[in-house]
Amino acid sequence: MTEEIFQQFRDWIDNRHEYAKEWKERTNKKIIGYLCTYVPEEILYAADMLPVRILGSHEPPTVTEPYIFAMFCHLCRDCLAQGLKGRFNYIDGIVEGQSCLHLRQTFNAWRLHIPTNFAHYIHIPHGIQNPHAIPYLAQELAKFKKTLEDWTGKKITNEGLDKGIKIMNKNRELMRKVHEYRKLDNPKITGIEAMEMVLSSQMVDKQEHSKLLNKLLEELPNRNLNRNPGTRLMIIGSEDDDRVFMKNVEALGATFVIEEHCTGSRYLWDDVVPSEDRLMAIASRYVNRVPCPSKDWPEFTRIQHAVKLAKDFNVQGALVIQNKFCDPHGIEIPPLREALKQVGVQTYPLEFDVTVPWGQFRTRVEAFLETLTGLEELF
Amino acid sequence: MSEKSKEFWRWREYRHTMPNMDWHDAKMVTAGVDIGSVGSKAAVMLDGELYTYAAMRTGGVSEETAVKAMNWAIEETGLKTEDIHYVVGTGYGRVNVPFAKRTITEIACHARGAHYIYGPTVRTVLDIGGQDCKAIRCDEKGKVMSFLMNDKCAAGTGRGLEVFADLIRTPIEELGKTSLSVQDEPQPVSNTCVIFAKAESVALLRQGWPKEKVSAAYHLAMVNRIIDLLTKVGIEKDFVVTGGVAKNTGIVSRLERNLKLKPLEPKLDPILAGAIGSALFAKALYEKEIGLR
Amino acid sequence: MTQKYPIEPLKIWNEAKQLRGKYYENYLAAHELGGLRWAGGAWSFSAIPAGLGEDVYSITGEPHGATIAFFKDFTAKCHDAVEAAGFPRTLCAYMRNYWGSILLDKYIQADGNVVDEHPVPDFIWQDHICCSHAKWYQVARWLEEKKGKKVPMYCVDVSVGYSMDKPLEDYKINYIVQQLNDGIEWLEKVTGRTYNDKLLCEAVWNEINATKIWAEICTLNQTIPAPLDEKTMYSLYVMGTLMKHRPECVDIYRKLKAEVEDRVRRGIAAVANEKYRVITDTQPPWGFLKIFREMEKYGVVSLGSLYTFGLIGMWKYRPDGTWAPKDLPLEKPQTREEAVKMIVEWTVDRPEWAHFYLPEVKTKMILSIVKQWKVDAVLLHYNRGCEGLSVHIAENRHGLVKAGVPVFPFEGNMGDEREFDFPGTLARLTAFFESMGLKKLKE
Amino acid sequence: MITAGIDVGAKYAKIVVLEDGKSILTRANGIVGFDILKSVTAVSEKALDGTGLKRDQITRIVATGMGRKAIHRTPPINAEEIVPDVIADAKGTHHLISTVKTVIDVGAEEGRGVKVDENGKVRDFVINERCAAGAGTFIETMARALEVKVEDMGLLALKSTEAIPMNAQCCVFAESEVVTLIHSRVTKENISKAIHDAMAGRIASMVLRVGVEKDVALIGGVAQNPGFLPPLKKELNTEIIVPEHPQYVGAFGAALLALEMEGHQNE
Ligand SMILES: Nc1ncnc2c1ncn2[C@@H]1O[C@H](COP(=O)(O)OP(=O)(O)O)[C@@H](O)[C@H]1O
Ligand SMILES: Nc1ncnc2c1ncn2[C@@H]1O[C@H](COP(=O)(O)OP(=O)(O)O)[C@@H](O)[C@H]1O
Ligand code: SF4
Ligand code: SF4
Ligand code: SF4
Repeated sequence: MTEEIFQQFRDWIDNRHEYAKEWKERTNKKIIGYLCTYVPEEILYAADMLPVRILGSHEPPTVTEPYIFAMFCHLCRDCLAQGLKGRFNYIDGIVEGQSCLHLRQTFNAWRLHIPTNFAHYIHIPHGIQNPHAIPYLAQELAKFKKTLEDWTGKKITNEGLDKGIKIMNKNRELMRKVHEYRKLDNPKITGIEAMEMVLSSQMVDKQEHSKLLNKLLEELPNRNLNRNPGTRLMIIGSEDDDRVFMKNVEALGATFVIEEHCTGSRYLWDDVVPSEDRLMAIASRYVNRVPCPSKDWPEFTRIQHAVKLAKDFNVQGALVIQNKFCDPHGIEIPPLREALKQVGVQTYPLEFDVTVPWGQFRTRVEAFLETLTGLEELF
Repeated sequence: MSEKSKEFWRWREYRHTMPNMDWHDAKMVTAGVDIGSVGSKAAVMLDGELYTYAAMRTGGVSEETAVKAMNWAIEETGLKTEDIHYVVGTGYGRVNVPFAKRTITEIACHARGAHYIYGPTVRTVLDIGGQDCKAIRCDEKGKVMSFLMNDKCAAGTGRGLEVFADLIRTPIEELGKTSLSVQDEPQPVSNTCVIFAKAESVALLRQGWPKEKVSAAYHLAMVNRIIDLLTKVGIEKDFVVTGGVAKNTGIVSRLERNLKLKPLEPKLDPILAGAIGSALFAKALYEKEIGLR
Repeated sequence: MTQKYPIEPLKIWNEAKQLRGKYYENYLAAHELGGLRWAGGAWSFSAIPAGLGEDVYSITGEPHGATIAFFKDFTAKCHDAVEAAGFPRTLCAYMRNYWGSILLDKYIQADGNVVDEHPVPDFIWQDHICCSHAKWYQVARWLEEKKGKKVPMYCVDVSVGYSMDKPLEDYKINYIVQQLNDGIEWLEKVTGRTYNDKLLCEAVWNEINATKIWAEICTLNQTIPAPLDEKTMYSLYVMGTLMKHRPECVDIYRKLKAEVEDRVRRGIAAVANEKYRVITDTQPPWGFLKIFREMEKYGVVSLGSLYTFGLIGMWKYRPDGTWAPKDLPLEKPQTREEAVKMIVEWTVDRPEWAHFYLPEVKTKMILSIVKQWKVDAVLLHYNRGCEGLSVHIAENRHGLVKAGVPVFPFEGNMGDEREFDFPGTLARLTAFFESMGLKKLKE
Repeated sequence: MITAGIDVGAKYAKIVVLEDGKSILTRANGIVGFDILKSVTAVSEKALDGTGLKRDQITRIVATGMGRKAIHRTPPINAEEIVPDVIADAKGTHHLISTVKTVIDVGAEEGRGVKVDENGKVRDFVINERCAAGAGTFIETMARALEVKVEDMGLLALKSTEAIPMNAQCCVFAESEVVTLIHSRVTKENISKAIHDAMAGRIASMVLRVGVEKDVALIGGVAQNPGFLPPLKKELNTEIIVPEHPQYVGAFGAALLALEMEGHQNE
């Protein structure tokens, strides 16, 4: 049963486009593609639409060369490539919540070169540590809401917003509960499974996803993975959906017990705290959530959060990955590694590209594992 | 073979057995096989002392090379593979050593091998092999503390030197010496890419630079890249160089000059560090197996 | 070969050079002069700290990063230090230059003189629109802290967007205004000084004037032959990046404008054999400005760029569709409220901010320059050192090609010479000129 | 009138001798060694050998290619003029295929994409920068790792049964990846295809920067490699014409330009 649930997550990812097309057929509702997790999906659910995250396919993206200079990160190029290749031709619109320049470029290229009916850019504030950010964002969200209403001709009601908030909160809460099982000495789910759970939640109807999560939570207490967990690893960095890498590393005798990035725990860590002013409530969630580094200043709050995760999940070592050319995350690598070192967590840096050269990486990861735990008794 | 088709990059293969040692006297016979992308090395140790070894070029099929290197190492010693208690494979082709019981990365093995070759004062090991270059920090037992490998660009490796040796028609063993014969160091070639560094060298040769000078420029560029890597991991004394390129004096003496730090002199062939390290791990693993640890 | 046009060196050159040198010295000597010093970006609202007193000196990161880039040996050391500290080499090159000098604990002045000890600022005052802006100083602060020096930092989020055809909504302007108001209180707190609103009003008015005059100077380059070339402009626009709010800046730009007007009147050219007019885009590879000399050998003059025009200069579209210097506000501000609002409204129209959001705006502005400045071709620097100014650059290329403008794109890096292939680029550039029918002029 | 074009490439020198811009009297190629002048002289002697032609019967020589400067107004060749590769490429290809709009030239160390107008003039162009993985050398390096002759690489690729993605884009790391593939018992045919696919991807993404407009032609030495064309077509999603003797097109274009220049001079 548990295996079937994880198989379902995998199938959803592998067949994300088929799923979406079928969903649309079935419900006759609109689908919105979004690029960054700063897009408040609550409002899209409130508008009775299905938000799906646009992610790459890890094929070398030759088609983007005319639109994006190759010094921008592979994720932003790979995402655009999906659009240019028509793989998202079913979406009714695209929305971006301001994060890094890289994805902004993808958004603009998409808007200019790929036929879509609706394109909206939300100027999510960068100064999330200043007190004016929340009211400002609430106004930006009001504008977003109005643009949606004008487009569909349908009002987004308070009830709708409540529904949206509930759907999102529920899904995040359930996934956090699953994460509790990763804290165990012998975790009940592997890193790749956790990644597939989170990734699939960004691709399908959250209500359907939550149903499955409920089942999973019933099953998990009785699950026995029958595998030696090996070294407890953490993975930190830019967006990461490289399932091949995760699988390969875990096969070397390790388990990813937690990750800090936006296809992992960062996506589900914070909830909307309901209040009368719904948009203020949503705005607070996006300003106060575990931030993307591009917004995290003057204090390094994300680093503090990563350190806390490392302790709570009892990690032995961390892989710090950087998507090549990703500036916001790249800038923080030394302070991050130092902060982890101070709490006794060793780190190893790896630079990711659209595909990872596993041959080269394997030796490094294996050697890192050896330095952490592997060879102690042989000296 | 005509001068024209002579392959200057082909470094000499060799084997050696220590005199005055007899494997029959040993309690533990262990071996390490290091299948690198360019060179394959096998070493057999008796109770943790180097007994016999071989170094040869890696062929098209790693399994065959592994068998060949091992057989060559034990040739004429009377030792048979079955007599070896434990074999550890390492290097790029470590999973392709059919008779190895376990694999360990070349990073751990080089550190441990360096510890054996150079003694317990070693803290920084620089391994320059065929296709990569590793900077390793280790403790007094030869255990890895941290390490870094060169990324993306293969410039600054043994393979690049082989390409270059062919280009200037100088046997690889003499390449380093040739590069040291110039009076003043020229500007390094600017391109760090192996392919373009070669193209740039061609351009310099066409401008009439003597090959010694071009060679110096090429070596210097490599050394600069290696130093970049070393500073990232942080250099601490004592510093040593292992891997095949440790035999290239053009690289080692420039490292010494530019780092203002003298690497220790090897007491044994430094290309063997990986194989020796894995043979030592093999010993520890065997001890564990028979309950000695 | 006889020259087509008369040339003359700029009279103001030395004065400008001295002013710039002085600026670097003052920053270094700020404490001896009894004053304060702060660090921040070239785009930060530098008029605001001016209200702390006349003895506040600043250093701005981008021009400082460029100065470093100009001296290749020092740059190389900076980059090595930054990489050794574990930062990726793909980050903003100016930022890496700046961090590098902190790590090396060295300070390089405009003339290349290197002194020991990187002067620690009393506070950091920055704004944030590019991913690297606030992060730059956050890390700078972290690096100082590791050396035991705590530097307070304030940073204004200006990432509210830009609209081409209608002004920004009030709540966006207000968001910035509120942050600046808080900033003033913060400045009082960290410096212990009382804030002087009169000085603020002066500084705001200076900045508005300086940035408008710069745009007017750029407009004079519409003349054939061009009185200024881009290489010269680099040395002059820098005042605007360092001290746009100061009276010296207004003063020197006034003088410069008068001189350039005079050159126009007398037909003095920047390049004697001007035959072909180009503009560039984004910062040049600073270590390789000699590329402009190579261009002159083909009779090519570079008139500037959206970057040199629009980083400091303030522009607006006129109702007739022409791109022209922005009109001054009706009168000088009298109160803190007026001053803060005025500087925010003035600044959000900065052309170099607009293109962060909409590639169409940048393309439109470049096309206006092409038309109004009678430009024959555009050289696009695909700058690996600055993601901020090369964002959307491929789209701009598209737009220009579509409009029938010849474009020469080249890859490089404004501050990391390892990423600029001079001979290769030169070979391609001359191929480009030759394909445009130009020939190397006989010497 | 007899004119000639010499294309002094990174690896090969190519010479074409042309009568009245119509008939090719002779043509030859040869490796460029350290001494460019000597190598090119040898190639031109080879070209003239047996034709009875002498240097002084050739009215004008135009040189192109990376090493063109070495023979510019330098005896014994004394090329009167030099032009950049892209101009010669455009001219030569346009003459052979009058409908051509995009020319892709892949040589030993450089790949180029050239947009051509209806008169054979360059409208726009792009040249690969900094990484050697988008040129002939790439395949040569891989051929060595596979222990196969370069000329056979393409045919091998055509016999592949499976598409295998290659990660490493760099020549040298690709070489080690090839070794890994060999070790995992992937057939030489499939590896060879992977190599050609990777290179086609690189060239395609470069050419896409200037845009692809039909008709598209592929020239340069690598155009003789039959394994390269199919993946390039696929990547660019277009038909591609390979003219006869693609390696000589640049030299041919230079010879045509020589004739044109003569014409202008006599006017
Ligand atoms: N006698 C020698 N003199 C100089 N260089 C040598 C010599 N022998 C080997 N090398 C260099 O060493 C390299 C191989 O080193 P090795 O450590 O075996 O690499 P790997 O283990 O990565 O295959 C060759 O590429 C060559 O450059
Ligand atoms: N028959 C062939 N099969 C495969 N590759 C070939 C063939 N002929 C030439 N090449 C490749 O073409 C390249 C040389 O092309 P060329 O256009 O002459 O280059 P350049 O002008 O740079 O010297 C070499 O890399 C060579 O490997
Ligand atoms: S990986 Fe980095 S640069 Fe790329 S989209 Fe994510 S945050 Fe932006
Ligand atoms: S990347 Fe460019 S815009 Fe961003 S901080 Fe650096 S120089 Fe400024
Ligand atoms: S530049 Fe050269 S060594 Fe570097 S990645 Fe490219 S082919 Fe490899």
